[in-house]
Amino acid sequence: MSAAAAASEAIEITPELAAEHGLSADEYALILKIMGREPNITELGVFSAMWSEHCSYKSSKVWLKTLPTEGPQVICGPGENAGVVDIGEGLAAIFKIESHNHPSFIEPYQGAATGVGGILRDVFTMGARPVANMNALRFGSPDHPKTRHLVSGVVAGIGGYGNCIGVPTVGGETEFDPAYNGNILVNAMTVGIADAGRIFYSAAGGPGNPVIYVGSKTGRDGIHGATMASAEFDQDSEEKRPTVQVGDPFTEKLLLEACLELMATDAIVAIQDMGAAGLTSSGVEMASKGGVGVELELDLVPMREEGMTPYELMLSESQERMLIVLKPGREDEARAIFEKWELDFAVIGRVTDTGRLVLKFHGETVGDIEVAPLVDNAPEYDRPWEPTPKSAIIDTDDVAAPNDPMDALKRIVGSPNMASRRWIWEQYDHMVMADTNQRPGGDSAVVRIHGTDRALAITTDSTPRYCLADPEEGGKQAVAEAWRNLTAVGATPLAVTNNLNFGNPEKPRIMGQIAGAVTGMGAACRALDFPVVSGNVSLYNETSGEAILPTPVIGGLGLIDDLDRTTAVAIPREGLNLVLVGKTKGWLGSSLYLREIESRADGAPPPVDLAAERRNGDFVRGLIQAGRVAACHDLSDGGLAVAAAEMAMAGGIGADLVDTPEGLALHGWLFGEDQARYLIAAEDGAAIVAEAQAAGVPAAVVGQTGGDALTVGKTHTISIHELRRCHEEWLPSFMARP
Amino acid sequence: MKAKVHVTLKAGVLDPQGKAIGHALESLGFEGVGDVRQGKFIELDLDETDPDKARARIGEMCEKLLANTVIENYSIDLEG
Amino acid sequence: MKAKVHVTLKAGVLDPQGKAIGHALESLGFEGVGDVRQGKFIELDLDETDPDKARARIGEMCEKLLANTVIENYSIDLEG
Amino acid sequence: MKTAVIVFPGSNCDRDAAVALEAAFGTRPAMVWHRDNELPDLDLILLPGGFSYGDYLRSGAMASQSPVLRAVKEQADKGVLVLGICNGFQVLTESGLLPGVLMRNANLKFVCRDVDLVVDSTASPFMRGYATGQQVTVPVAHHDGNYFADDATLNRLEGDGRVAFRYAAHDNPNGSARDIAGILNERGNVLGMMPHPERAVDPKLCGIDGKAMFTGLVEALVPTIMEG
Ligand SMILES: Nc1ncnc2c1ncn2[C@@H]1O[C@H](COP(=O)(O)OP(=O)(O)O)[C@@H](O)[C@H]1O
Ligand SMILES: [Mg+2]
Repeated sequence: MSAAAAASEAIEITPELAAEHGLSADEYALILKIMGREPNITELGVFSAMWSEHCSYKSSKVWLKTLPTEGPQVICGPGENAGVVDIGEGLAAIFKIESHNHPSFIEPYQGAATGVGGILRDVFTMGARPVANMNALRFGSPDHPKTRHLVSGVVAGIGGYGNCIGVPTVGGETEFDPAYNGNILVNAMTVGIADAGRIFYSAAGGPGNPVIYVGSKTGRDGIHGATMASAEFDQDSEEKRPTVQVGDPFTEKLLLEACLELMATDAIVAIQDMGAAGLTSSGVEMASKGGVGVELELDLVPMREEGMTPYELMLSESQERMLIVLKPGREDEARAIFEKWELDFAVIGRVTDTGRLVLKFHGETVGDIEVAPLVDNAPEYDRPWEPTPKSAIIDTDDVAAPNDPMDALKRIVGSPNMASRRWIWEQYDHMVMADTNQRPGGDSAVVRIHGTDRALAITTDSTPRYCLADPEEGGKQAVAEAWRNLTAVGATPLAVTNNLNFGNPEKPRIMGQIAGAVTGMGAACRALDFPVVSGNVSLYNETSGEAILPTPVIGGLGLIDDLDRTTAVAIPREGLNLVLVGKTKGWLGSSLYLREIESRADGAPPPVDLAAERRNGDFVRGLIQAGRVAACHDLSDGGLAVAAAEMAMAGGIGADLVDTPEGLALHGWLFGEDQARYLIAAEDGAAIVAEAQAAGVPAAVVGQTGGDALTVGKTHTISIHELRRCHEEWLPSFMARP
Repeated sequence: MKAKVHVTLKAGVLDPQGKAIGHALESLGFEGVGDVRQGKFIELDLDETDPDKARARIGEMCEKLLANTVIENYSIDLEG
Repeated sequence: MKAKVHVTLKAGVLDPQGKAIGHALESLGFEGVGDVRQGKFIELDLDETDPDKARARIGEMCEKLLANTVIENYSIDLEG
Repeated sequence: MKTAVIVFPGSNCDRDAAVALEAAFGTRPAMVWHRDNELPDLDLILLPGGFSYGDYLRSGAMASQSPVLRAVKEQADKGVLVLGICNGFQVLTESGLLPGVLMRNANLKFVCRDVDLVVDSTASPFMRGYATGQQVTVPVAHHDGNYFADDATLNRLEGDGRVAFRYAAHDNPNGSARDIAGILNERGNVLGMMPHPERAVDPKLCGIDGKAMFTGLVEALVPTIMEG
């Protein structure tokens, strides 16, 4: 027996060691029962990884099951590396969102970079060429001493990876709130396009088939949770090993091209990227999905460091690696492709019919686990939860009206959460691949389907302050806003991916947020025919007992059938009617106005009327697709005034808005955040209003485009120049501070 | 006083740059090249004339800015 | 044989990185920092055991790849 | 009309370049892998943008040492047109086909945005579609686009009319010396530029101000072929 194997055998397995691996006493007892003996350290590592919250979804699974996942457009829903939807003409879009929150807090550049690398692999492992990246970011207060460093590192890391691999980063969102001071959120999303008839799945099959390892070599990257245990392995460990993984986008680019080249042949039976828990989760999942066994010879794994143990090899999270099951006899063909791309290639095992994961090391068996119970008996908890108490509804009349509404507008568009994100997106190559039709800054990114006149629309959305006040309405709102953003560019919404970012699920209060948000999301997805096809869950985002805001991020995907029939937010010319679609009550609870102008963060968030969302959205989309809309923007943070200001700033053409309608307060009219609303610029405003009425959709002409200022009721006015100055100034000057 | 700072990746941390340089040297026909690691080399002019103080000051600069201590080590040489 | 290569910018060549580091140090409150220059530090493992041959070989690597001799100088240290 | 796009490991604007060439010339360019050490007879070679070899060590450095670059140099010496865009420009300076170097952007950040360019010299086949002094808008996307050369070289470039494009005053995105965005070799058959004309050939994307470069090249090359 080799020294390393002997060393790993020699480690005594105790309940404490199991606890250090994050396994509860009950979970360890279950492991003993499944194994029928004490596991060795490698086996314990495999169980601990597979049963971690990250891999097993043990706290969220019961809730995730309630989400709608089907529809005629869905080719593959949750359960694979990414979701797959039909986009017509023989093509499929493959997409998913994933979090890299904790690593990005520890080392923002590499954490964010490897997050992008990971989600890209999830998409191309299914046979798609990635065509767009998105990122949803949450940082702590701008006043917190770490914030600037984290923003600059995360943005540079996302750009560093995406720019190098050559996939455009076309959008996302960024917010600041003190609740993220100790736990930032970095959620990365990738969309790819594949031939609908050539999707690759992860179920291994065909006993005897070779299992190959391709990509980068394996090092001791990211072997966390278990650092204590592994520290005992090497007496000569010179320094505490960093758990941070370093991304290598260049190698990933080669891996992407090599995988797509191999996928163009028919040599692949199954393929799976090595993400979290590396070889463990990829090997186990491929075996489990295929109902087969897998035998791996770990000493054949290409290694970057000397003396690696089976335990380390199974748990390493080295990046830029893939596991592939080939048809028999196709090894040489595959090897030639990976060698051409200067990547490592090794046959490291084979598929078996035993249903067991067998690990060998220099001929010795160092692990032997039955796959079915390892996966099927993974713990699943229906954790106790408390519903979030309802917040009081705030009456607009109880909120002081602004002295100068244009000054309030200026402060809002220049506030940390509304200021332009140009400083960020200019660091991302958002045009590479030469198909970006709508760049960052609009409602949705629009990316042409290469070689066609059709396009994908992509957005990410979440309004955590609403979710905190009312998780269920907040969950609905996140989905509705994503759907609205797709609609606003003229896209037909297809499906969503989602990233559930929450605190500690063992606290009933937090579990109540999860339950509420998922319930709301499910209701909205059902009502809007917007099924969930993939996603990710990130829990325990807490520091010293302080949880983040509940942040369910929705990544929405839509389809544009004709690029000539799409709209953007910019007002393109003078003399257009501005039509407000949707009902305005002047809802100020949990609004940005309340937060920025009144320094209050209370009140029930705006309710989401899903039937109205659907009706209003379908109406607007119909107009856009009929070519009757010159510009369109959905109303969200900051309400009508902010939407109009953004349209004016984007187009460089101003607008005159009518006076506050009868029965509304000025600040409710301008800044209320009632849902299901759009502001559109069109030639034939009166006709549109008439058609809307006939369709049961509230609509009114609320202004005209023209001039170089935004004016309300002829009395309040602000120049576009001044708006832009406030809007563009904050982020660059914040980042330039020492 | 002049100072030279070396910033290098900690052992075990992947060095994509070094790896690529190694590959490139190989394909240029240089044989027998083993591991290649790339680091940074920073030269500073300092007003400070007391070596101990200078060293402490530069150590602080490394911790704060010059090195990413999560994945990098640094070393300081003083001159003159 | 291990070798250490320093690649530095020639005098008179603009050094945006060095300049930015200098600025950043200043705004972090470090006073009395003069010129800052950033270079590269490359560590190589070589099969070669003869120091003269090793040095010649690495010189060639620098000329061909490791340094851009239009703007950079290099120096080679051999170890053990 | 024979054109080729050189593909290095890590090139990522190779497809975009091929699309622009095909749209202009009506024929598909040959895609040549970096390890090929021979090139067919060509009229135009395009070195595309991207991150050849990850831009590790120095942008363009490793690509400039690849086997195919020797062949590109031979063709350039024979007068074949060579266009290097972004990373391609970096490869051209690293390989000595163009003078100077492209250093890290002055603010150290990657920059992706539209920039206004001024056409400085039209005295080359690449620039036929443009007029001297014309202002055009073309996107940039790079981390190392800060052009540097000694004063003598800069004076020579300017004196010989070898500056093809400059960034418009106050729109220099990277700190380049004398606002230089693109330069020619002495003979005028090699152009390197940081902005991406191949991204600006479609009104639905980044405008069409890059198109004149490709249509100009077609005009420049087609008579040559007929004479030949
Ligand atoms: N919030 C969610 N909603 C729907 N599906 C989810 C969610 N979270 C995770 N999933 C699905 O669970 C599966 C496992 O996710 P994950 O472990 O992140 O995959 P991978 O290992 O490929 O990154 C995927 O199919 C993913 O889409
Ligand atoms: Mg995966």
